[in-house]
Amino acid sequence: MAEITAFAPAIAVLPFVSFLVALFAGKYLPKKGALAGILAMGGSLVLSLLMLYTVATGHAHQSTLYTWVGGEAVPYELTFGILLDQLSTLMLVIVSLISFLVHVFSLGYMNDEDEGGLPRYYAELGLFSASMLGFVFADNLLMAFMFFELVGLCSYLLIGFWFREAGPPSAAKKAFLVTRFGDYFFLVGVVAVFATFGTAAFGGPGVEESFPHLAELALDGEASVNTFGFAPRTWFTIVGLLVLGGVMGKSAQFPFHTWLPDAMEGPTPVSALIHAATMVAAGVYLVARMYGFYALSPTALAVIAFVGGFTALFAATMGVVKREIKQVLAYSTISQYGYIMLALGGGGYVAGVFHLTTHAVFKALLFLGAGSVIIAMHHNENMWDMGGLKEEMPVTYYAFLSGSLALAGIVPFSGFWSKDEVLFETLIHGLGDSPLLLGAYAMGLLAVFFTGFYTFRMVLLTFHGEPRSDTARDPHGVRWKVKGPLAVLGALAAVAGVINLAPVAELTGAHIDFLHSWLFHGPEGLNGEHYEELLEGVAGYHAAYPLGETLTMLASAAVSLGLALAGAGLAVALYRGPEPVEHTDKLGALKTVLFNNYYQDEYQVWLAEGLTARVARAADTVDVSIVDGVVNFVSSLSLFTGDRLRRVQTGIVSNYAALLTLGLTLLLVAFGVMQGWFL
Amino acid sequence: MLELLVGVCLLGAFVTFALPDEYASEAALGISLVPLAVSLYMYAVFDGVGNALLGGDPSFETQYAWLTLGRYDVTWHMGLDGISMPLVVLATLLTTLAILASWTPIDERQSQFYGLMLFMEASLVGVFGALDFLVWFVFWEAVLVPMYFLIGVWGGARRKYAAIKFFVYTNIASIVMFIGFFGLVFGLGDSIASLDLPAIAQALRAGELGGLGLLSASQVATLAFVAMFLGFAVKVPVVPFHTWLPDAHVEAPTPASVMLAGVLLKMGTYALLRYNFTMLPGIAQSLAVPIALLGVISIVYGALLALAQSDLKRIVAYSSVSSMGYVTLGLVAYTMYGTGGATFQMVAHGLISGLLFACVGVVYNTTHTRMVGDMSGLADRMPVTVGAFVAGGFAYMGLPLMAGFAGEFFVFVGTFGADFAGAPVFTSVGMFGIVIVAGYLLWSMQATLFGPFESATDYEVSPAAVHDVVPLLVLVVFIVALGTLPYDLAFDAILDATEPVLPTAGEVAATFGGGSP
Amino acid sequence: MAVSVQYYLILSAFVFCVGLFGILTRRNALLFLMSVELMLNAANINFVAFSYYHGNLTGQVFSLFTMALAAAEVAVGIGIILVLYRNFADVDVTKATTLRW
Amino acid sequence: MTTRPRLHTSSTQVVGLVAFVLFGVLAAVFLTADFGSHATFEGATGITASIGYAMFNLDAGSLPSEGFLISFEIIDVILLGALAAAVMLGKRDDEEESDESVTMADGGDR
Repeated sequence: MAEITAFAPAIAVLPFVSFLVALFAGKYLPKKGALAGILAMGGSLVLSLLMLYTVATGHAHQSTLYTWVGGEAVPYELTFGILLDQLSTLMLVIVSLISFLVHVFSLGYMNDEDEGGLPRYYAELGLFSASMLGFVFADNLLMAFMFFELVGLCSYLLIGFWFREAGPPSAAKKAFLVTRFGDYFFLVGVVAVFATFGTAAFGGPGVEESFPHLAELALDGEASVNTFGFAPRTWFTIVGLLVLGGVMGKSAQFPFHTWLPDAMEGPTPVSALIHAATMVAAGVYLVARMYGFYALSPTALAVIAFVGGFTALFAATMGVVKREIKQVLAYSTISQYGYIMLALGGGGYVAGVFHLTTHAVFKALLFLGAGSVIIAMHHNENMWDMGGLKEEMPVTYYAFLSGSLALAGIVPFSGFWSKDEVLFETLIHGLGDSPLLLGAYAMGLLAVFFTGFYTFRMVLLTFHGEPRSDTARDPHGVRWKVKGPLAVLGALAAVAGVINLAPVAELTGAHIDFLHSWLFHGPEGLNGEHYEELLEGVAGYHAAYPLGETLTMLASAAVSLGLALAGAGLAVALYRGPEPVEHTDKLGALKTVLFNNYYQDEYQVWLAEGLTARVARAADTVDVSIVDGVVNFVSSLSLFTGDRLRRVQTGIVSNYAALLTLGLTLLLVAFGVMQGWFL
Repeated sequence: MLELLVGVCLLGAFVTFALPDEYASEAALGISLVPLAVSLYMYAVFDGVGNALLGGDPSFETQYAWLTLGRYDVTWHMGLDGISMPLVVLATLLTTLAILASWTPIDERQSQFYGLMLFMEASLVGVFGALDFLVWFVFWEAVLVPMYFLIGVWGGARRKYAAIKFFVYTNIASIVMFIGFFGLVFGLGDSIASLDLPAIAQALRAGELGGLGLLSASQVATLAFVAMFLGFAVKVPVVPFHTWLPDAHVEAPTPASVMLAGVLLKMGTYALLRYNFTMLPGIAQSLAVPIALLGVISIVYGALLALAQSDLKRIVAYSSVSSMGYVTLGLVAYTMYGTGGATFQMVAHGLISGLLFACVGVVYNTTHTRMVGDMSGLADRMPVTVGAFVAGGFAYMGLPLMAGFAGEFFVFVGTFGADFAGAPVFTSVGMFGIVIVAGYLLWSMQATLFGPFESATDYEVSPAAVHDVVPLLVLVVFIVALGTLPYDLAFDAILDATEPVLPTAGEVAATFGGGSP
Repeated sequence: MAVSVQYYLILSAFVFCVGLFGILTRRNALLFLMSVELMLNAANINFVAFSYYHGNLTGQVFSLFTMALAAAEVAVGIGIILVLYRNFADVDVTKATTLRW
Repeated sequence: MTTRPRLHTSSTQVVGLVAFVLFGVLAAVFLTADFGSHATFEGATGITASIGYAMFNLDAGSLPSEGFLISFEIIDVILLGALAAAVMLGKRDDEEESDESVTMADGGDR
């Protein structure tokens, strides 16, 4: 059975082949490459499930596929390899599943709408899936970084898909640039990891030296690594925070979140695939992937938790006032990834992965649902032009509702279980010896209220009430290619929570917290159990239950559910009825601030255009006037002296003769004096 | 073999000179395919071991007595090791592609143009292949002549200014370098009897350098190092000696820009590696901090300058300054990855900047403007060219699995853990270049290639001809291949040749002169 | 008793300096030519004097050659002066400055 | 013509002083030098004949000298060349050009 892992690379190779097929032969194919993509993703999905099964039967796997740079002479080899463990196979399944569904959905969204450039679209989609899958099963940080960057490239290409318009190319540029800024820190981190440990392997079965393990040993004084003059713990924190830069860029965490709402300029299936379920997930996945390293540094964890908690609240407040359906979803994505960061920083490794999983499902669902609505509305995204779509498109409505309930965190939809566990884990660790976490927890908790509010505001405005425009009265119909993926995801969003019903397990004593056990049985050094030991032993995280274990859990769940319901209830109260009105004006000055996203874009644009461009122009002035000026001055100086010196050449024979004579005379006198002729 | 390569190029140059203009372009392409094929064959059968200057066994080595200068024998000594082999392939490849890229823009005096291109190819191969100082120097200076005429005759409006600036600036630099080198030669006194570079390098590393006049051995070494560094820094170019480059690039016809950025700049770093860093490792290490500082300044300052430009060619020209800063930084690190990565980066940057200049050239041929504000939405009209442009842009930004990333990453990994003070800080600051480079390239690509189609000039914009596009695609293929298989294609041989450059403790001490270690 | 060689030399120097004075102070090309002739002949005096001094004929033969050369020089010189006159309508050497700079 | 620098006539006379200075120096040198005794042609006959023989490399002269045949021939050629050159220079240019030779090819003007 173990040999099946030999086919693991095909998970990424299949979509890559579909990329090549669509790129070079897409024009001649019946669906312009879509079928190749669907076929490839189907294959990847099947293979991913096979891998999941293989790992479940206890065959976690690591192997080096290709040595990028290696040999006797090099101090450390740079390799590509695959690491199949509990975490990566789970993620492989999620990514290939959602990518598969997005490919199917695209048939309805792109092909049926007669978009141009379809081969390019499917080629880019294939390349994106390939790089994302490659990133997921990467067995070392360098490979992860490389595929991380390729994912960024595909995101650039897909956001800018409609390149003939002005908006998408600009959004694409912004997305790449902002994430590139984060990736800069990531790259420094990768280089620092190599310089420190000499290896960037994550670990896994059969891996002797992995950098989290070496770091652990170094903290215990059992291994010596080059820490560049810092105390090992300080240095590991620095390295961890550097890598975190890339995570924050890709996962759109404050202050690198600004690119994500703009990225909605891309086709909606792309938004679903990239900006909800997979690419943005790459960032937090990376934290989970090298959790053994972060668990060594309480400072890094606290930063992660705080960034996460703050982003969750911050983005949720902005989502409250948006008019476009995709904008609301964009801010909710940022907010939800904040939760995942909060969980990981708060010591809830399982909770983080759990929320990552459920969020991937329900956010892909919501984006595809929004895509369906947008098809129906003839590409009008303004929610104030919608309304009453419930009757016209029931499948979309119910699927969307399922996703919304999950997003808001209403029991028993999947989002409730995961979000609850996130908050619970943060709370108990905060109540332990890490009071800092309580601040992050408070922000996360407050965000629950806003989440409930904007989610239901969106649902009510889109589907309920009376239609507010002609297109909403007579929407464009959608076909099975759209409805099929929605139905699948709708069902999943409702029930995905069963993979980890931790509270129920706690109450009933039944072992139904599957994800928990799944992640705790990973290979040595890469499993939840090991991470908990590290959190306890090195980072000093302890769980505390002031009300007893069960009661604390119930109280936490009750608080978060109550807040979610309160938010949802407020939304229902405000926007109920056939003709809802805008309430944003009541916010007064705050509304302006929220509509302008707290002026985050403004200051970042200022940083780019006001500051950097100005510095660049100043540098240019210096270069032209001073640096080049010196060069030109030297040249004009020699020209000038040459011009003056040549005047010695009068062209008059008598002058030359006079000079010659004078010279001869002087020479003679000089010789005479020196030789003593005249004595 | 090498003689054959140089000979074919020279002969081809004369033949092309003599041909009438109508046949020159095709003939030059056909002729340039011969050296390309020969160099690829040499690459295939390459069996050099170690560093040619430090007791290695270079491939295709030939040595004949030539003449005697005073007490120094000059021999015709040529050979290729792992450092020069990829550069020779780079030179022949880019020449062929540049000739192909000249078909559209060059419409007068073709036979002279192509003749000069082939003559330049011969000199470039000679520079990379020569193992004797005088032979090397003859080729080194011979490169300037065709480039001077290429800029001065076929260039833009300010071509004379640019050509003279280029020629005079680099030529003065050569003189400074020449003086520095001969300081070393005289300082070595009787321990060498020829101008053979391996002999000189080995004598210097063995600590044979003596004092000269009032100067002690270590002063001679330091002064010679500084003189040679200044001389080569102009060629690289290292900030603040870079100002000839943008002028030359902007005025030069596109194919000449391709050659200038792709190969001529590499001469500077190649010479830095061969002379300064191979011959005087001790001095280099003691001056590591200022050199690394210059490298970092080149990276950041060059990138900032690129950000302020609106002429596409100036943008690429300044970013060349920035990219060559990585090479300087990598060389000074004296680690396997640093020195090897710097050499790899030379090749990678040659391909990538060649690609970008060729793309700008194709755009210019069609729109007759290079200003960013004068056009937009070209992707609509010339998709393949724009595809290559985007690929080149991302390669420049260091996208993984393309050659640029490999080169830059090797340099970063090598430099971060280097021995000199503050190495991690220098590396981190230098790495910020990858953000700025993304900034200006994405900005200029967005402004020119995407959005609704507009053009400020009245020319009809249509897809480029096949012979214009072929060089772009060939370069993209090479870049991706080199980025995916760096070790097997080049890095293996490069590391083999750069490893001996890393000095032992004894050799570090020895460079300061004063007796054997 | 032969005349001491010093006196020949003084004579030669004197003739030479007279020629030189002409060149330095005159602007007429014809006077230039004459002055040059004087200087050449000063050299001839030296040749002959030293031929006598060394008891060797070479100096005397050489002075013959010098005269021949002087003739050639005058021939060409007068030709140039003719052209000069035709172009500038003058034989003033300071006026023919078009080759300068 | 007007912009070109000219020499002041008065200063040209002053320059002549240099010639006098040179003469003074030369005279000083010659008079202070010691030439010692010298060989002469005393007792020799046929000096002029010997010059003639020397010019044609004939060994019949009674006084020592080198052969000058080659120099003689070279001088011959030079004289011939000078003659030709003088004729060429002296020849007036083509008649039809002569009256419109206001501006010369070398830029000179009248």
